[in-house]
Amino acid sequence: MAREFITEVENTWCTGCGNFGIMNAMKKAVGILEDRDIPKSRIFMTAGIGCHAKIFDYMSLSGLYSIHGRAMATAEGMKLGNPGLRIVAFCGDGDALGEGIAHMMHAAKRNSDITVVMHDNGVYALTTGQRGPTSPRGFKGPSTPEGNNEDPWKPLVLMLEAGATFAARGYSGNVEQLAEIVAAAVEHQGFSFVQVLQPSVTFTNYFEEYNEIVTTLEEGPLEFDEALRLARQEEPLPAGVFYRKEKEPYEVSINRGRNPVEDRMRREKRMKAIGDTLGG
Amino acid sequence: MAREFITEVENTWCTGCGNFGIMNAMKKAVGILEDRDIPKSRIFMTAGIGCHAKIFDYMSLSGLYSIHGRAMATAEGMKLGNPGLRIVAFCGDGDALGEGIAHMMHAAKRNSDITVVMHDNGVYALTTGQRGPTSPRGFKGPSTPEGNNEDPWKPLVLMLEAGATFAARGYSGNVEQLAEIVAAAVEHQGFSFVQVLQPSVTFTNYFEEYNEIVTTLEEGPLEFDEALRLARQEEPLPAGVFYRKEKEPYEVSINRGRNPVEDRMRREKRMKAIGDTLGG
Amino acid sequence: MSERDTFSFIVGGRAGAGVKKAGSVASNLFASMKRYVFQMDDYQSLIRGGHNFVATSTSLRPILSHYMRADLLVALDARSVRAHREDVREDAVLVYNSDEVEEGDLPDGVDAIGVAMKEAAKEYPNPELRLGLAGPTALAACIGLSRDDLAELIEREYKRDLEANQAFADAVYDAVSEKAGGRFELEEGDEERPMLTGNEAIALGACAAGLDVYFAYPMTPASTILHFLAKHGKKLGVTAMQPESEIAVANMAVGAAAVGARAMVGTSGGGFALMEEAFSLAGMAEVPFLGVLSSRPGPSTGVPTYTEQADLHFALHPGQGDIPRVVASPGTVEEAYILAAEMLALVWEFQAQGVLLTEKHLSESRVTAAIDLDSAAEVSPVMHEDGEYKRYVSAENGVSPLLFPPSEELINWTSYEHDESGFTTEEAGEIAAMHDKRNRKTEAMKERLKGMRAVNRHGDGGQVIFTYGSTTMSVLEALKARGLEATVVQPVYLKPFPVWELDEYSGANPIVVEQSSTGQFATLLRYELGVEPSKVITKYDGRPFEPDDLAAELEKAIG
Amino acid sequence: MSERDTFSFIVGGRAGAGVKKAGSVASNLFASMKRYVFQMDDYQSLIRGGHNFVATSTSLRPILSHYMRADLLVALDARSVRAHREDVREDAVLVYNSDEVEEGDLPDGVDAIGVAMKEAAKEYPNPELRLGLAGPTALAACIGLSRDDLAELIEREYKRDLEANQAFADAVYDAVSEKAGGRFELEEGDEERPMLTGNEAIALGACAAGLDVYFAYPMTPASTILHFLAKHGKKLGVTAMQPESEIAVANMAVGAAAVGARAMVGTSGGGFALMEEAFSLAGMAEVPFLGVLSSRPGPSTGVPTYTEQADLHFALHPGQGDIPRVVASPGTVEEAYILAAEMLALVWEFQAQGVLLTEKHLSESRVTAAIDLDSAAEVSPVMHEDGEYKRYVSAENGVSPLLFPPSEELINWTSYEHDESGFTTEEAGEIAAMHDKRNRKTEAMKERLKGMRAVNRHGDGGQVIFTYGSTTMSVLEALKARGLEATVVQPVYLKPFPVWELDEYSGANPIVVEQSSTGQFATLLRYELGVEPSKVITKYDGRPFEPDDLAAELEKAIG
Ligand SMILES: Cc1ncc(C[n+]2csc(CCOP(=O)(O)OP(=O)(O)O)c2C)c(N)n1
Ligand SMILES: Cc1ncc(C[n+]2csc(CCOP(=O)(O)OP(=O)(O)O)c2C)c(N)n1
Ligand code: SF4
Ligand code: SF4
Ligand SMILES: [Mg+2]
Ligand SMILES: [Mg+2]
Repeated sequence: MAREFITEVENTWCTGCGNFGIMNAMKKAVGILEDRDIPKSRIFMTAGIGCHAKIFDYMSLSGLYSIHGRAMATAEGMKLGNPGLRIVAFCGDGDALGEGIAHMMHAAKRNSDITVVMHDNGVYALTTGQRGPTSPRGFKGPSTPEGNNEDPWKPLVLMLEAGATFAARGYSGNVEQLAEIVAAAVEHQGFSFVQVLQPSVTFTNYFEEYNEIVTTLEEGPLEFDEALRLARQEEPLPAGVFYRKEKEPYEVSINRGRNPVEDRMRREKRMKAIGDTLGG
Repeated sequence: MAREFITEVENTWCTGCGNFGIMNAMKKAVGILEDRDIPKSRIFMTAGIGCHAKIFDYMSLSGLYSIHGRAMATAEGMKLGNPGLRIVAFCGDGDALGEGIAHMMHAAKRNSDITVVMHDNGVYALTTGQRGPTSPRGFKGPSTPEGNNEDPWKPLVLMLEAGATFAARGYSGNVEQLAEIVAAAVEHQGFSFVQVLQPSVTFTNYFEEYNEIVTTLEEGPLEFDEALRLARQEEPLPAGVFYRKEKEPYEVSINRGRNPVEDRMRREKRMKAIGDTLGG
Repeated sequence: MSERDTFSFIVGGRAGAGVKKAGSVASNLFASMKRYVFQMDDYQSLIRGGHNFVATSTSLRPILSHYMRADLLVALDARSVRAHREDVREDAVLVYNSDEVEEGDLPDGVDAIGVAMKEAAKEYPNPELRLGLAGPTALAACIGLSRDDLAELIEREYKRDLEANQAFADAVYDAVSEKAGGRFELEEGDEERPMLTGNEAIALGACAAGLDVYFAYPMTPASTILHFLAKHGKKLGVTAMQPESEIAVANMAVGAAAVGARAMVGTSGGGFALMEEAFSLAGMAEVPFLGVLSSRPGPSTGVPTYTEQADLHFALHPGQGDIPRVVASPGTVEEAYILAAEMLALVWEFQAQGVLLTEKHLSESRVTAAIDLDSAAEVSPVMHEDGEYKRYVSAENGVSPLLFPPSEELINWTSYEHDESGFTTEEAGEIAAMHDKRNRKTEAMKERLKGMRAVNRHGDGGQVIFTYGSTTMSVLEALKARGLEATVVQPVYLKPFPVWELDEYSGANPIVVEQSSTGQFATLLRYELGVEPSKVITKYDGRPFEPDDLAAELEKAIG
Repeated sequence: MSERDTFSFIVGGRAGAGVKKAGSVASNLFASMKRYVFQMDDYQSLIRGGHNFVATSTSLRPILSHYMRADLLVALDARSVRAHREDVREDAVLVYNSDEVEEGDLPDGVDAIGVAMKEAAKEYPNPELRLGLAGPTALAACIGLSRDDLAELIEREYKRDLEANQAFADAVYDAVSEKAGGRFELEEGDEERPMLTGNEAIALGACAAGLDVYFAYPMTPASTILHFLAKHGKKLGVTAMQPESEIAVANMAVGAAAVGARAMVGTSGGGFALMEEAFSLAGMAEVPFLGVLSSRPGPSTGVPTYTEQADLHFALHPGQGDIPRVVASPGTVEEAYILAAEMLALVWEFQAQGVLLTEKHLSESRVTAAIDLDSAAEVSPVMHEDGEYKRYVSAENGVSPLLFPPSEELINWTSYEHDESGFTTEEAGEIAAMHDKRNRKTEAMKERLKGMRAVNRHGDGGQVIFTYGSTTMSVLEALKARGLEATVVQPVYLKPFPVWELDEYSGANPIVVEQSSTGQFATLLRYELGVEPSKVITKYDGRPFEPDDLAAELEKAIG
């Protein structure tokens, strides 16, 4: 059944929000992937909770709208359950590096074959603008009216160190490039991380600043050390694929090459195996 | 009241366990700290759950025996509640990098003024030897009889990248050096991380190997890049203080320089402040 | 039915149009007229767009709910007209944004006044943001506030872009005055009272009792406790901190309490679920622990900015194992202040674990409150005096004295089962003895509650109605709205459940009113009192009860 | 009192001395004699040292508990003699390690046989590790097993260092045979039965129903489900995975189920607390979710390797909000198999959330079990057939058909309140309607349970005794031990609580037997049935009931 890519759900993102760029890029990415023989029906998504996560309702892609901080774990479960699918998790910076950082780090470590698209607006937007893991020191939000007391993280640095085999940065202001990046991330077999610079026009309207300092990384993917060096850089902020490495995805080895839902044993065989196990 | 440093609780560590070395070092470290005007009464400890954590019962130091994975958060709460104390958290590798990694990363990020001593035996020992975040690929334990499907992390790398302002490696086989390291870590004002190579004679008896490859880092602390380079190195494994940096501890700024328990307002003043707040 | 003694104002528009602010200013205006006010904010989980409204009602008598039937409705956009067509009284005034609303959309029989708001707001750099000002301005005109008084109000409440604000307000004021100037006469009341929300009351109550530190991770509808304490912490002597997760929140609170800091945490259901492990830790270690759980419709993410009471049994049983605990829920904003203080004092007195259960409807509603600030309880734990210290020394009431570092004594708090000194034990006799010690605290708490008022009884006549939490306000206001007589029984403490105050009702057939789809409160009453409700009135669509509607239901149920 | 028809063997020593293995080998020996066996491992939370023991009892009839009064006690160290001085029968044989035990420590009136075990084990590279072999060897000698049969047994069970093992065993065999050779005559039974633990039964039951993936983080006493499935997963077609935390575990299970994989998770109290948020997510999203909660004494870390039943109410109310759920607890190892299958099938049939509640005493006890493997239920969810798909289409029984990717249809699972298609809603009518739909599932589950056996009744005579979970075994064995008559009522399903099967007991005054300090099960019975127990027999020292001791208590209570 042909469906529009954008559902009829009322869109409540603020006018000009960077999330629109991400959704447009995702639409294009799905097209690119279809051309590369990855049909839309095999893409299954999940999302955290936040402004970013509303993308779940707005796009006509199947999946499970998860809870704050857990989309990465949800995604891993999906991939493990049916390794024949391509799993994309849309996460916020609060989601992915705050509440859910444990899952992010470990998904990267085990090279789980999922794609994490992190909408990095440097703020907990939906909950009215509190500081998050990528907010600058001094950031004033309702929980830090006197200024954020922490230094921000650089997400790409953490993900590279944690073991991501695909690490990239996109910018919601550059939809074409972002689409290519996301498509490559989904295609990559192993843990793919895409940090998307996503200004929140309401809380962190960095569009002007980004338009000045975001550049295009032409020569990526790079060697690990070079990727890391660039990931640390604060200005300019290159967007592109920083790093990519081939490595057996976790779901292949843990499932011993099987697909749990497709290769399920029939009852008789199962009962026999149980009998054998009990006997032996 | 004078007490023995070692309590009368029956010690149930396996003979030869690396945890003994850590406890001995801690005893010496407390002595060193007393000489540096940090009295034992101002040291308050906490621990996760695991073989490592039994140190809580065995040492005559005050504190709270926390739960698996949370000792870092417990420690941060202690420091925030009374910044006049020195807080030491004894953690396992499973504790600190598995269940509790979110707290580790964020404590380092915000430069919370606590010391984390991580007993790194590369295994979930107390729960009978399952793989952990620092277990090598292929490691066979009861949950991975066919071999661990993940690559191990290098704890110092993660902690340096997360923002630790003190990062060191000790070896339970070198008690003297470890004592100096731990003392320096406790003295340091800011987040201190000490990875202790701690062979589990039962599950990961790496003593012989370590005795060959663990070297002494004479020239530490190093510049960040150099510290990181060395933290990645697999052989030899230098022990010493890799990195140290001065930076205002989180608890100073978040408490606006106050000590919550020592500078508590008297009731009248409090009631007046409440009245003012309501009025204005 | 009694003469209507309330006046209701609704302002609606898109998020980001200053609706909330408009409602608050209107409320403040009522309060400045020495009247009682109840303000309910209805907003969606979004930052811009959608449909938000504020309903604020006022009376010369204490008022415990907003009314949805408005005397004055200000609609900043077309959707607000559609959403509230049914919410206007026959004699109401409707002020609408004629730049957006089609005349055909207007409800019949009301006095509709179109104002070209968009046009009037075009002076602003971002006109949308200022539409809200039309709300208080229309109100001012309708209640006959002079142009000068309005100017003063705007100067006080809408400082930024003052000149443009005045110009915009003038346009609205003129249009409204022309048709409905001074339409409503609102008498002055007797006394000006401060306005505050339930969350503010909880924050202040805890401060009054001696709160030192507040840990929280943002989660609607509890977030504003964090915001409030972050903003006023300096003055109040409180540190407010937002860590990486609710798990960190809860465990930090445990750590802070272990060094003597009076800590509190706050969250909603999902965050509370994550805190349960720490709650259990506090139970074993006997760490004073107070968590505020402000409910929204669940399960899971549910409907984040709306109200429900479906976390009751969840709140009664957090954490594995046998844990002495206290759970209570305030019925009004005033009670929220008193109860937060009382519970902080209780958890410190008994080294117990407490849940202050509330709901969005109380947390975020803003009311005129007459609080006797000084009546708040004060934390004062039993402290170790001298001699050898044993953290868990056996005590008749189960409460072992506290000692905090720095000290030469050994202080051992622990999550493991332990002996009196706090050392781990696996010995059968010691395990059982420590269970007994902790259970004695439950008994002691019961005795303590017997000396307090654990149940509120409102009115006395005829039909017994059981309710609790924020629904108490709805029930009381509904009875008042229709002048119905009834006895409203509201258990404030839910664990230990104050059966001793409720003996007379066992075997009764009360009406139960609550906001959960499965009747969780009715179940609790069946369990604890063996009552068989004659009728359980539930509402679980995210909205609080509306007093007129509830009154009709009650009337039917009373028969 | 009936003639004693059981034989009990205890072997004790330090952790790391092969005690557990010794107990298992003894049990296997009994099983190979076609007898029934019940083996209880008592061990501390440590890897070496301390004091461990295994009590294994055998009978020609089904036996449901170990007995602590031993016929043969093998003490590998001095502490074992001290710990079990009271645990030997008058006519018992005590074989002890004379290299460690002082003669003065020996209990009076038993036949004590010293063997210089340390000396005999000195051939080994690590002698301590092999002391345990003395256990089965002494047993073999006492029950008159020939030297050849023993050699065969050792070859089967103690392969490593076989020669040294044989030499060591010879020394023990000779010493024991000399004084007590063939002392006990144990008849052969009728049939050889497999031995398995409760956790193994749960794992296999779930596999039988069609388990695809098992997620777990190590936590005693649930860990061995993970170990068992990791070990046998290849053969059974199951993937077993250990992620970074229980939070990951639960959320991975949700993700896996959303693509159609039948997932299960397992943990103990602290880990279960961390899973509650995901449980609530599953509730809203209607994701089939089955969690095994194996209890140990709490609260918090508590006593990790011992048993308790204090998580009952905690298990009944996980997660915020109104959630349709099913909670059940097996009474025996056989039932654990059946129930695990049944619950996996149920949560898939109703897209519900389930807790299989058990305790260390069932999880880790090892018994001869006669299981009809094929009687296990099979997962078979209602699947979407064709046409447009709506994940949450309204259905009379609340159950909307499932559809899994890949599909051209849009499949929307969600944690938010939603419309039939799974899109977020904040609309009042839709919110209420979805609550109603989910609540209809609860009603449908009740109807389903009414067609099943949700309560076990054992025996019928006189006094009614209520019990549940692993305590069922203790109660039944206690009654058997003394030949007491009673009706034992054991609700297997605890939520929905099967009142329909228990009507006849409302108002009864049963004896209640359980392992919690506050009588949580008695409270549940009061709540659900209005019964007022005549006596609540509780035990909360971490140890399971001992049948002789419990029988004495029961006798007193029955009067
Ligand atoms: C357990 C839990 N805690 C807190 C929340 C409240 N909450 C919803 S979204 C959010 C953070 C949003 O920040 P981010 O992930 O950066 O998303 P954004 O809105 O910025 O896109 C929080 C804290 C929640 N839903 N669940
Ligand atoms: C929430 C929770 N999950 C699981 C456990 C069980 N558990 C106890 S210790 C431990 C891991 C121990 O590993 P590590 O931290 O490395 O300590 P070690 O024993 O190796 O010193 C686990 C999983 C627990 N106590 N709590
Ligand atoms: S608040 Fe920020 S992130 Fe959220 S929709 Fe508006 S602009 Fe986008
Ligand atoms: S198991 Fe390993 S870590 Fe634990 S006490 Fe023994 S040697 Fe030490
Ligand atoms: Mg964000
Ligand atoms: Mg370890």
